[in-house]
Amino acid sequence: MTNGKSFLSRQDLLALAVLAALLFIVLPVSVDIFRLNLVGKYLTYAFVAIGLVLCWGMGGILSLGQGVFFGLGGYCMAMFLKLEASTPEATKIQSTPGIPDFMDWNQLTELPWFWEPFKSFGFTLAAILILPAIFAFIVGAAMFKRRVGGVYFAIITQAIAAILTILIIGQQGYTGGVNGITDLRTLMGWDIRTDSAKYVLYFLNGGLLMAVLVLCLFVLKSKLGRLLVALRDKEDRVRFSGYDVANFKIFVFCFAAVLSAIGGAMFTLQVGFMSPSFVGIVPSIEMVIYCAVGGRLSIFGAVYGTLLVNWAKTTFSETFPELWLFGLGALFIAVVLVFPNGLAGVYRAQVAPRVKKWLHTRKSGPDAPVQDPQAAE
Amino acid sequence: MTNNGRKTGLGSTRRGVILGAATAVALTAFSQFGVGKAHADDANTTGLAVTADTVKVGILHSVTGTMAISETGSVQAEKLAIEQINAMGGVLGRKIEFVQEDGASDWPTFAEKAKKLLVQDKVAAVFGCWTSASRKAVLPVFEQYNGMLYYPTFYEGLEESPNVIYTGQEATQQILAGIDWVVKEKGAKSFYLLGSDYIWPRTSNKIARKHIEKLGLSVVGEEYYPLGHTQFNSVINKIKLKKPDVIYAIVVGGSNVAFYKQLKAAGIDMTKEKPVLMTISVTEDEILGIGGENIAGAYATMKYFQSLDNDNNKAFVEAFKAKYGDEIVIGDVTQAAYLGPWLWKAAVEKAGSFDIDKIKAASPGIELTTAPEGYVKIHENHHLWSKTRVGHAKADGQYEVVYETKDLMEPNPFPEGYQ
Amino acid sequence: MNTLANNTDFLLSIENLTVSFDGFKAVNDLNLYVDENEIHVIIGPNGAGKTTVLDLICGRTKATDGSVKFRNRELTSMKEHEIVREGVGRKFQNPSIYEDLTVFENLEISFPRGRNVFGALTFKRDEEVVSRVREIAEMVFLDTLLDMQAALLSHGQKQWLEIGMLLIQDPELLMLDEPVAGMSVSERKQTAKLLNEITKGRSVLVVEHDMKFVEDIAHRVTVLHQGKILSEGSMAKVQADPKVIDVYLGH
Amino acid sequence: MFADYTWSELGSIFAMQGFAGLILFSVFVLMALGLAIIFGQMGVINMAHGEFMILGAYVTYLCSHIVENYVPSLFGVYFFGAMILAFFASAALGALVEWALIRHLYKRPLDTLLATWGLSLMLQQAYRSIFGAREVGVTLPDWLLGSVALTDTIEVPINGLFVMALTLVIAVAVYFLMFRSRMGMQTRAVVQNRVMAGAVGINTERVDRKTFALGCGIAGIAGSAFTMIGSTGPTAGQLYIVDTFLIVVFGGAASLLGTIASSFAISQAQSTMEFFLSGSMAKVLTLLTVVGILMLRPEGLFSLKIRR
Repeated sequence: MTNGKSFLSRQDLLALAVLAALLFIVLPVSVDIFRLNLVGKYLTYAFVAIGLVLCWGMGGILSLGQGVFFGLGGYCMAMFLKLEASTPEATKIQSTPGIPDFMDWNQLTELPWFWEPFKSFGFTLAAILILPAIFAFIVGAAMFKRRVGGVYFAIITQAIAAILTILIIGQQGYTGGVNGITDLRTLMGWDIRTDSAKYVLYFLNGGLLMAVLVLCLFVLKSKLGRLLVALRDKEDRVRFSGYDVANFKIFVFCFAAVLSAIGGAMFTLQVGFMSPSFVGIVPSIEMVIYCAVGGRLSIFGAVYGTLLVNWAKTTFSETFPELWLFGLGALFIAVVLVFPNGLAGVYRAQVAPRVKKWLHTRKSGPDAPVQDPQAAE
Repeated sequence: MTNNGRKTGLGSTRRGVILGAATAVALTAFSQFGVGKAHADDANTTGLAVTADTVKVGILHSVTGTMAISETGSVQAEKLAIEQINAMGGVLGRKIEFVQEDGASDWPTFAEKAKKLLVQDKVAAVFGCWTSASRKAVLPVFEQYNGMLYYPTFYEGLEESPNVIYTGQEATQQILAGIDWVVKEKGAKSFYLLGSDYIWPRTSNKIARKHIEKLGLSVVGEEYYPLGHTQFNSVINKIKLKKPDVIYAIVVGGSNVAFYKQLKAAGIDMTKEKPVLMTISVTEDEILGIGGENIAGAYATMKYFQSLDNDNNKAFVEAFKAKYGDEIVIGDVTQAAYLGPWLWKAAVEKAGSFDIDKIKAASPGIELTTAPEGYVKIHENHHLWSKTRVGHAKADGQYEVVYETKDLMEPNPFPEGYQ
Repeated sequence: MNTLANNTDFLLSIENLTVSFDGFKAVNDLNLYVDENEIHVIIGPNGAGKTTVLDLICGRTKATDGSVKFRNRELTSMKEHEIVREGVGRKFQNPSIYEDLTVFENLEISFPRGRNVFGALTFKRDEEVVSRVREIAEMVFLDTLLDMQAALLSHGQKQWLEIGMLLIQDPELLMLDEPVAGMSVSERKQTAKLLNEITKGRSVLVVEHDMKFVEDIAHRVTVLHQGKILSEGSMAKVQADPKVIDVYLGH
Repeated sequence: MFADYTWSELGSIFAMQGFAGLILFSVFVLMALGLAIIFGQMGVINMAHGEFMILGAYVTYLCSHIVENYVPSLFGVYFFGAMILAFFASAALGALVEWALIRHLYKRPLDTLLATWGLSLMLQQAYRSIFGAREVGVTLPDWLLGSVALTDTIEVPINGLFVMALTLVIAVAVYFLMFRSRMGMQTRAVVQNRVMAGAVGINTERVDRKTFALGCGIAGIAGSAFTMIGSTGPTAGQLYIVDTFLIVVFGGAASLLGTIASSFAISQAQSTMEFFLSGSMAKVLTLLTVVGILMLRPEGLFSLKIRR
């Protein structure tokens, strides 16, 4: 972190190595492609959770509308895939062949103008990154320049999530409505539904996640990272140190939005559809809880938190559907009351001292240890 | 689902389950004594979870979340049918065992669980889904892994998959006869269309509008409110302003309750001659929440009512109440869900095999004379031929059947001229 | 406007400054001037509007009327960070430091470079930064505690750290709100020494209650009462002013 | 759209639409008053507010069942008793929640949001386990159903009038409680300066608990009243939460009068737009307008200029 050295400390490298080992070796070896695909799906939420660590944990800006950005990314990708799946041959029984099926059912006779550019993969990729950033910039600039923060920001972002959901559902001719955009088949001619494709997508997703983590570490280790911590603590002091506080908040909000959108796009690719149920209030709040369970200050914690909550959800909801909601509710409360620092807090208190000791005794460098620490920071 | 998917789905192989085939064959090869029992390896060439004595099927509905309200009845009906089939000796001499999964009102969860049922549990058929969104989410899974889904809900149509048997009515079946009836019997000239804002009400109202306009009558208003909307006073005023002969309402869920209570409170008396309230979204299940006194006088068009007077239905209602208690009510979807296991049994027996592809091929033309709703038959397009009935809501929460179509209505999921 | 309006001799000139909160005038038609290299202290009873004056200068509170000119540039229309960049530093009444960061990081963040988003991302902790931080830390008696988390400092040390965070920006006008509140006697002495030292080359505007301390440092004293100036001049002069005595000792 | 109608018809429609707006206004005020106290006064983001309302609705449902089956003679008036019971049930649960959960979180408002969201999930599941996943129908006395015909063409729903009257009573009661009673004074004192209030001998913990319970109790009454116009199911509370928060924030969180003003503004906007546009778009436009105005004026309609 100091001048000249890499911004990655030994601790960070170890944490990255452990996560990489888990994602790229342990999981692919130990579970079948069906479960692995599920893990891949969960990991797409981890992008959102990481964004929330920066935005909420570091910057103190709680957004209850991250689903909006997840959805934007997911819908962009889904639009591209849907157009590819809607070739004139594949849709020749429609009244207007060549447009997505749901448009045909809604009497659209030509592709709406805003769908046109999504025929291009390059544009789609750009849109996934840029659209959420623009949207987040507008919302962020409007709110942070006027110093709307904390609770108000949370509630307004929540309202935005609600508005967007109603809009997507209501405009079903253009968006696929409540069913979403379904039946996505190929990406540039490559069938994404096969098992081999699922493997490739899983590793691509994992790789992106690692890249995002490294990027986040860079941001956090820069002065900007320290500024965020400073901001959360004493906003006025930062302002009276000559910083335009709003710009930093806008930046981190946009950054988190872009991360969410990447997660959304990967979600669409791996799951094969996108629907408004990932945009609304409930998924947005659930994403916050992933982040809280992991420890709102730790980007690695966010990944483990996401995996843990979703794993618990899948397992417990299979066996005790009744108990699951009680469990999830209790988890929310416990995280707030008992473990405000989540898994990362537990790790720091219990495991980190030992790892540190281990690192000091072994000068050979950070080989990935076999055990699976809960979280690292 | 596009046409292309249907075509390719038929020919696709069972990826991912071939491995299991050998095991299943080995397991079952030792126990083939029962007289008249098809050999397991004959009956099942694709590695499904079929032994000499049992066959595994899946039940996939929401037990938790917002949709649990609606899907409970379907789960109950499917379990009842399976129990009855087992009591009769099972399917091809095998007892049905079911694996139940919770879709948790969440569409990816549905897809995930559907995949689990097909890939891990290797079930021979799945009875499940309720909302269109959940069906859309699982459909690619069923086509990719070549599974069989029996889907119970009346829905908007615009879909036809070889891997799905639609045991509920598609929109034209449900709508056209009802509108014809209200035009003929009530002299209706003008309609006000209203619905919750999602695909089923919108598509259904579109079909209704086309039909109404074809008949030379007028639609004086059409409106949609977000799911969960609870304030209908403004639209009720608009209805009062337009004075339609028929209020055609496809409101669902919590909005339903609010809508009918407010309609009644606003002085629109459905027991009077005009306006007639006609709905396709309120079954006996929904009336429980709305309250019979709030909806008494409304007309519903669907294929089944609990009060249907025939022997099949009497036996069904009796068995249902014996299993789930006297208080229980049975709606259209519950009955359709009940048909699922029976239709599957008939198809398996006709094909002499649990093989998905053979069942697909055998399904069209299958008849069920024992259905509570009466005679039904599977159409080429995997929907059911069925009669459509008009029920008149009574204050006790039941419908009185006032009309039924003479002939079976042909299912037409892609209706020409209505799209 | 009076003849002073365009006077450029003063570093800071406040004229006809008024702010009202729902009709209550916390500062009422105030005129106040700060010279270069002057330690100017504002005193007054509770609720006199002392802190509000500082808030108005640094942009934390928007004036209802009047002007605040710094080097002849109008501050009232500027945003807080712009005012800071003009060369006005402000210390708050309660020590306002970043508790989760180390002393070093606290000072480093206040170092006036990389103040926009991109700059902060690419900011390098180079020799210049490190030596400047050390220099300031020594000045505010914290040179041995650079790696300590700021939350662990004593109250007095936190006050010093905040002063240090201002000094590293090298402001021309330093505003301190009760810098010695809660300090021990020896800390006060050190602080007085510190203030006398740092005033070389800059002006300091101080709000303070501690009369002994004011006597030690003040070049000029303004007594504020109910948002207006009651008396102004040297410490000895205002102490002898009967109006001041009345306000402080009367009823 | 109005070409075919006579002036008198139009007049009565607009009169009825005016009433519809007023009813919506009353519903909003009922929904939001409890939250205005809890969120606006105490700063607790109670995401379980809807579930407290539904508790009131379920209490009403139980009352209707019991009275219908055991003392049918009282059926005509049971609703009043049910509302009082609903108040106390929700208030008691509120006090319990405050004791177990909220009091640890007064300094972390955003965390109250998460914790109460968890609470709302648990309450939903509890309702589902106790009352079943299906919606329950609350039987109402006949006099509450139907409408009053003011003229030949103007009809006003009785339950709407009832809600309006109830809202008025509750708003007045809250005004007296918060601004004219000792408890209100203490509450406001605690809100403004907890330490000082404690120092002058106010039992701040008790005041917190009472205030929170009061907010929840009002939610209970609202829930009870909404059985007349809405549905009662385990997840019905979720339907109200976004609207309710927006109303309170839009009004300026700290001001009870603001909550009433914003209820009025939003209800009139929504009911007018619903009349001229289609339902979904009206809702989207209303929400967008509110969010847009909040972005331009984040402090809401009513705010105090505070000297910092």
